Amino acid sequence: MDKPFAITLDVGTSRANKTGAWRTERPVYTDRLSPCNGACPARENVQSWLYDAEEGELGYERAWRTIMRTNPFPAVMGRVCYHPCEDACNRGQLDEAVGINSVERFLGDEAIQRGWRVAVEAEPTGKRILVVGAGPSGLSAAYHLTLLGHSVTIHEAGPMPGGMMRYGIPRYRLPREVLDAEVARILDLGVTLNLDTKVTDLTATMTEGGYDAAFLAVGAQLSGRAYVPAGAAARVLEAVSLLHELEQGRRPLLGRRVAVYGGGNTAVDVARTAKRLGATDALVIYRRNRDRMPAHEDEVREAAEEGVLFKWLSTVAHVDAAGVTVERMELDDSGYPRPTGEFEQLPADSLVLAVGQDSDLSAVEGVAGIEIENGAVRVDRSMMTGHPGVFAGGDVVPDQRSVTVGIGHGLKAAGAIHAWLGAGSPATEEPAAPADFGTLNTWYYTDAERVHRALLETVRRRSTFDEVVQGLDRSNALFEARRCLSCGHCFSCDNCFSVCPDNAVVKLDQPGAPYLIDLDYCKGCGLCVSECPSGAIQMVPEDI
Amino acid sequence: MLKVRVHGRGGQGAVTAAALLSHAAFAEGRHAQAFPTFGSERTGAPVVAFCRIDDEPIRIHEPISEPDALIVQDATLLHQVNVFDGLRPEGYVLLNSSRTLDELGVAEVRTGRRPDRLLTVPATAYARRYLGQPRPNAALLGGFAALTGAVSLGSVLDAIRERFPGPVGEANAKAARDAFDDVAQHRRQLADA
Amino acid sequence: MLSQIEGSLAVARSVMRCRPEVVAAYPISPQTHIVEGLADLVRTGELSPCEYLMVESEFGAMSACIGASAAGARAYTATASQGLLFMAEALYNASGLGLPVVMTVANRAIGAPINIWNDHSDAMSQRDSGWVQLYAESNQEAVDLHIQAFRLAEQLSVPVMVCMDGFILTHAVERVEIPEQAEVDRFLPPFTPRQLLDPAHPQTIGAMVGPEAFTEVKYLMHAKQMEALDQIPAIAGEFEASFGRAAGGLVRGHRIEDADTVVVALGSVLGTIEDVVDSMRADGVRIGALGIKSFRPWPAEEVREALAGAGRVVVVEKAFAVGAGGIVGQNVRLALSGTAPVVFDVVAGLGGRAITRASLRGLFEDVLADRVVPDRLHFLDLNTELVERELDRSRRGLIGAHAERMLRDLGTAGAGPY
Amino acid sequence: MPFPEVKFYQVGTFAAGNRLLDPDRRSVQTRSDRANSITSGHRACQGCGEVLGARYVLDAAMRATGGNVVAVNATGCLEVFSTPYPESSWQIPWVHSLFGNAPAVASGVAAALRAKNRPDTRVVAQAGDGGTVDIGLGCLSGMFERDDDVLFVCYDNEGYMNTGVQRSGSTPPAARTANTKPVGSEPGNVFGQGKSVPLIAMAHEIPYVATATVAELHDLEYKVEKAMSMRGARYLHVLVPCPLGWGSASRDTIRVARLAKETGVFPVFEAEFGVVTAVSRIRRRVPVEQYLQLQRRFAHLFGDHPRPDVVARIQAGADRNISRFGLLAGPEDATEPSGN
Repeated sequence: MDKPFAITLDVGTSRANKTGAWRTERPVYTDRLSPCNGACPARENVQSWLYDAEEGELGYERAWRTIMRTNPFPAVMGRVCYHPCEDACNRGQLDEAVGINSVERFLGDEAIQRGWRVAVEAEPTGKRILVVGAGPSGLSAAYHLTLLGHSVTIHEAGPMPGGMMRYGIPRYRLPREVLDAEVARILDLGVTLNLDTKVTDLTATMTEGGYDAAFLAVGAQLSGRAYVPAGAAARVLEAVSLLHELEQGRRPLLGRRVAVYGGGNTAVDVARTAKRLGATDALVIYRRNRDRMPAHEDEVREAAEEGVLFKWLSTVAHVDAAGVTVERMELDDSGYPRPTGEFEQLPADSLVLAVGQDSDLSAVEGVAGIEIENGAVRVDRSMMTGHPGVFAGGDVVPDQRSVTVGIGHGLKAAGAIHAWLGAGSPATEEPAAPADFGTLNTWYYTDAERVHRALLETVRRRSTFDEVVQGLDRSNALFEARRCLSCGHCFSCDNCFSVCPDNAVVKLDQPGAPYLIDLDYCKGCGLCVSECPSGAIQMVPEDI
Repeated sequence: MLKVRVHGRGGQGAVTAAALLSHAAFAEGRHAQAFPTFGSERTGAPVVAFCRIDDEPIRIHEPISEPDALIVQDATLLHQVNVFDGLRPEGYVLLNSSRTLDELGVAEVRTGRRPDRLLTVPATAYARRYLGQPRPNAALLGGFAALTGAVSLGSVLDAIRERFPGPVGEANAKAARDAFDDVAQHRRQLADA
Repeated sequence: MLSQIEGSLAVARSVMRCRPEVVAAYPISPQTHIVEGLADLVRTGELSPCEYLMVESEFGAMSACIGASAAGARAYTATASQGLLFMAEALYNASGLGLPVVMTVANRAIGAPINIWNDHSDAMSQRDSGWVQLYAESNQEAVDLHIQAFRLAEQLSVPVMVCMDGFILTHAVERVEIPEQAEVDRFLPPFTPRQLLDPAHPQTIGAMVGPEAFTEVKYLMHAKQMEALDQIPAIAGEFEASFGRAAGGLVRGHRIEDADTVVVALGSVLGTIEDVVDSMRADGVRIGALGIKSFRPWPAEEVREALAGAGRVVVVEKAFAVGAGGIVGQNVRLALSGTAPVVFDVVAGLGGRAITRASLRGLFEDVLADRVVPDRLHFLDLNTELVERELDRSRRGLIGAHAERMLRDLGTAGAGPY
Repeated sequence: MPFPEVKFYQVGTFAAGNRLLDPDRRSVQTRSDRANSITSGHRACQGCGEVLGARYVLDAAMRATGGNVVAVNATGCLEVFSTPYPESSWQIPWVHSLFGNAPAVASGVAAALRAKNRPDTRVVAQAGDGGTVDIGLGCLSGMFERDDDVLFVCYDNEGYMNTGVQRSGSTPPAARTANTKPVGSEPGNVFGQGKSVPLIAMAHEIPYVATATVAELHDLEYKVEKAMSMRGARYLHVLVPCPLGWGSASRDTIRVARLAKETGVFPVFEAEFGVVTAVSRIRRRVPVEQYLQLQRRFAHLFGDHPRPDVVARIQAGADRNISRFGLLAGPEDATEPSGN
């Protein structure tokens, strides 16, 4: 058609006009550190495995394997972890945190049920490594070291593996078959476990066994010392030994009225256990108030539901057959408890002391270079003690004491040992910028209330050791996974592709790299950044 | 060339009359040009329309100031506008009225003119008779054919029937025919006198 | 078919024969009978396929034609006077886009004071709108010009205005030959647009053009109108050949061969002028008339050639440029620049004032007797007494040489009718 | 009913799409094969809301009609930045005529298509607020009243931005423009002026009238698709923030539009044959300050000499919208706009 000059044009010809020249800033796709990942002591990539789990059936196994890259205990974690990830979860500021822990448990149970396993793919390194202690930290280290191709032997002083997972956490919170399944999965990788084998002299054991490195993870199995004036015939027990006995099938005599002294999770566990052993009264005595109590709020709440009573702001002044005398305390401005001189008599058949635990460090006493400070072994950033080749983790090093922390130490130490053996370099990646709430555009997330796991009815909780917290089913696990905001990570919502006024976002449809900015046309308006739900794009200045 | 001027009031159909006349002439193979005084006159206001009839093509486009013939649809106009303005000495006048020129008080128009060309005809009465409505156009044209012979009654009747098909046309045709006879007879009387 | 028919209805039938696919119009006297006629023809299905759009204004009417034409439809509208002015913006757009819309302008004066009667102020006000302007001197020619207009418009992709005098022609019942459909179809091929809104071949129509190309676009518009100067006579010739009668063209002379006085005019007044010319010829006066059929494009050469032999040229026109003079007159002067003839500008028939043979003859005789000052604007049949009185009343506002001269003119003009 | 919520718990309803969502439930804009009716290289300002609106609307219309759209464009920013010779950003048939005649030109195109018996080719006319609510209103009303088969889209950026940000009939009260400066006792645009063309359109009882913003893509596309499924005169009024004229950051264009709806300042609703049939409810209601403070055109209401009284009047206007259209309640509670 002989169209008129100038007034009639061919379509799409403006692509010759490269408007990218206007730009002073450019958008760049980026990965920020999701709060959940940042908060996880076990270094799990939570956002990543939730992303996999969002796909449902197709993604569950991939999600589980993502967890297993850092943590060999998904089913256990899904029960006993106090999930700092959920405290950090950005969704908490929107409606309620994503039930990460419950999804993890779902995945862990799926794995056990379906018999998912991991395999050692690394070539054998020929290196022998001694792990002392088959607790969370030791088993975690053993797992990772084995996957790295090393040959690992664990010496465990006790008769069963699991450490605090077994002796510190009652079965109503962690059914033993779950624990056993996940421990077995580690041992099946080829880890040698020697039970009832207490290491008394680490260096000696290493020389005898020809070990190239060792990881000390004996935990904190000794009850903490607390002086309580006790009259004759007073029945006073220690929490740790009590739980140990219980685990070995014995039923310690506690009487009908049990007082527990302490504010940690152990104290609460003991009280709840006492209830299950038939105590009519279970009373937790703590010197500060509930806000300052170290025990996890879920535990305290569940305990209260089960009838456990709490006596706040009280210290035990004296105990005898009649009961416990407590002195009422008050908090000073710094929140530290101060005696008031007011006393009160509480009837009690027994008093259980749960005032902290200490580590049995006899194995390393006198080992050259190893420093011990307030009952803990000093380690450097790579978890290595002052003695080259000897690493330590879990409750024996100065850090928070929790199963999750221990597992994290195991992972970190394994990497460090691997590096120290010259088989790799210690992980030193720059931590990404945090994906805090402000970087998100939460408008785009559909409203969705969290699903909570059901609890066993309290009657049964008072009388049996059945698991209290129930799991998610397939549908609500998927729902919960999909509540994840994928903070700091692109999840291919196509917003950037859609909101670009200059059609300067190219959709690649490739996993991992879904989009590309066409700098020929991008004017740098920043709309893609503002409208990215998960804050996975940022503007960076052009060098002009 | 015959130049006709039609006087009427808005709504009486002066323009239609001029047009019908031109159609009648056209039917006889002659050239005719009918046109109104273009305006926005409203019902009741005095209006004028024109018609030229010739054997040659008509190329001029000016109003008719010296008509050869006048058709006056409404006698009440006589005392409102000078309908006879510019009327040629040998000109024709056909006035719609049941009364005579004398009765209408315009006898002086006869001076210097042929009385048998200056007639009244009760066109409205004929219209009422056949149409039941005071529409004098058809009757006036019938009368005009008789008065001037410029067009034949047949052509007039054809033009009327073409413009108003069906019974209305027939009724108009009857009125035209009666008016034709009326005027023809009237002329003979005056001619004989 | 030969019929005794009102000009407007004849044009409506002629337009129907041209098979427009979209007619958009807004009523304004004296154009109404044309579009009423077309509305009927569309309703009865005699004109089909065709969409008749009752738009909300003349601006809308022309805009709808622009859209229809851009979509490849043959588009037509009609208007007059204020309506044409209300269209003005869209007129320039249609011509700028090169859309072959055809429009009838039933010429009428422009207010204020409001006046519904005929003159050429409306069309003349749009003489530079880029539209071709053809003027009809009779209803027969109006009918024939529309058929030629569509042909010309679509051949050159340029909009064409057919101007016919309001009331004088539109409302006159005359003998007109309305061509048969088959004849018109032979003469006017189907519309093949130069640009088209078509999803199958998308185009961007109506781009914004800056200083770098605007001059060229306008130059090409001008070139197109110059091309029309060749096409118009060619098409008129072809028309005469196939329809057996002459119509249109650029100019038409009447007894100008040996005339030393030639009257130039356009539109329906030509017939009256020719009548006067013939009567004066009968008295031995060497006078002739030149009809301008195409005012845009302006046939400068043809006019120059036609008037070459004349000593006096009297331009009688129905519009003028207030504060300047005659419009056609200025164009004639331009065509004659550097040649002998003296040009007289006479404004006549403003707002429907009748142009009578008597007045015209008086004017021509005065011109022949040198009683008329050349190179100055004259008003035919001006009521000099009245305007003098009015000027007197506001004499304070009239001082200075120009004003004084105007008054002197009135003094002399007082003698004559102009 | 407005765009039905997708119960996909991550971003099903509001974001353009999601890798896990059935492609048909994703926005047209998420498709690699979208029409890109207006493509790269145009001269629109950074973060221009109008070009975004135009691509959203026309791509949706193209999809709804299988690529059978003809566009008519009024004079304005959109036309100027998309077609400076020798380059055009349009990829669909497009024509520009004048400022005030887009509706009539579209009527002509529609008439031509009818005459040519091409019912599958559909006409979309588009103009800014100037070309719609002011200079084009006469033609628009005519197009409505003839019920011509045209979808007319107004991209409302609330002022004459192309000519340097002057007041239009849809400039909101108190807004600063080049000819309503923030001086005098009533700083910015005066109250009680301007008009709602959606309501005027409804008064014509045309088949479909809807409002939308560039912030809710699914809602916008749903309305275009619905409009294209109907015949006759349809009107879509899309709020498109203008970073230049509003003094908002280019990255905030969509955010500002979202707030206009969430404050109630810009009611988003649908009407059929003159009756409101659905409203998009406010999801997270916010006071007008949050909307106003993102725009320098309202800066004079805050700053050193704050005008809480004026802000209160703007809030009152938003509250009127909320109660009039039932923006917080269910659609069935929407009270009829007066005049219908």
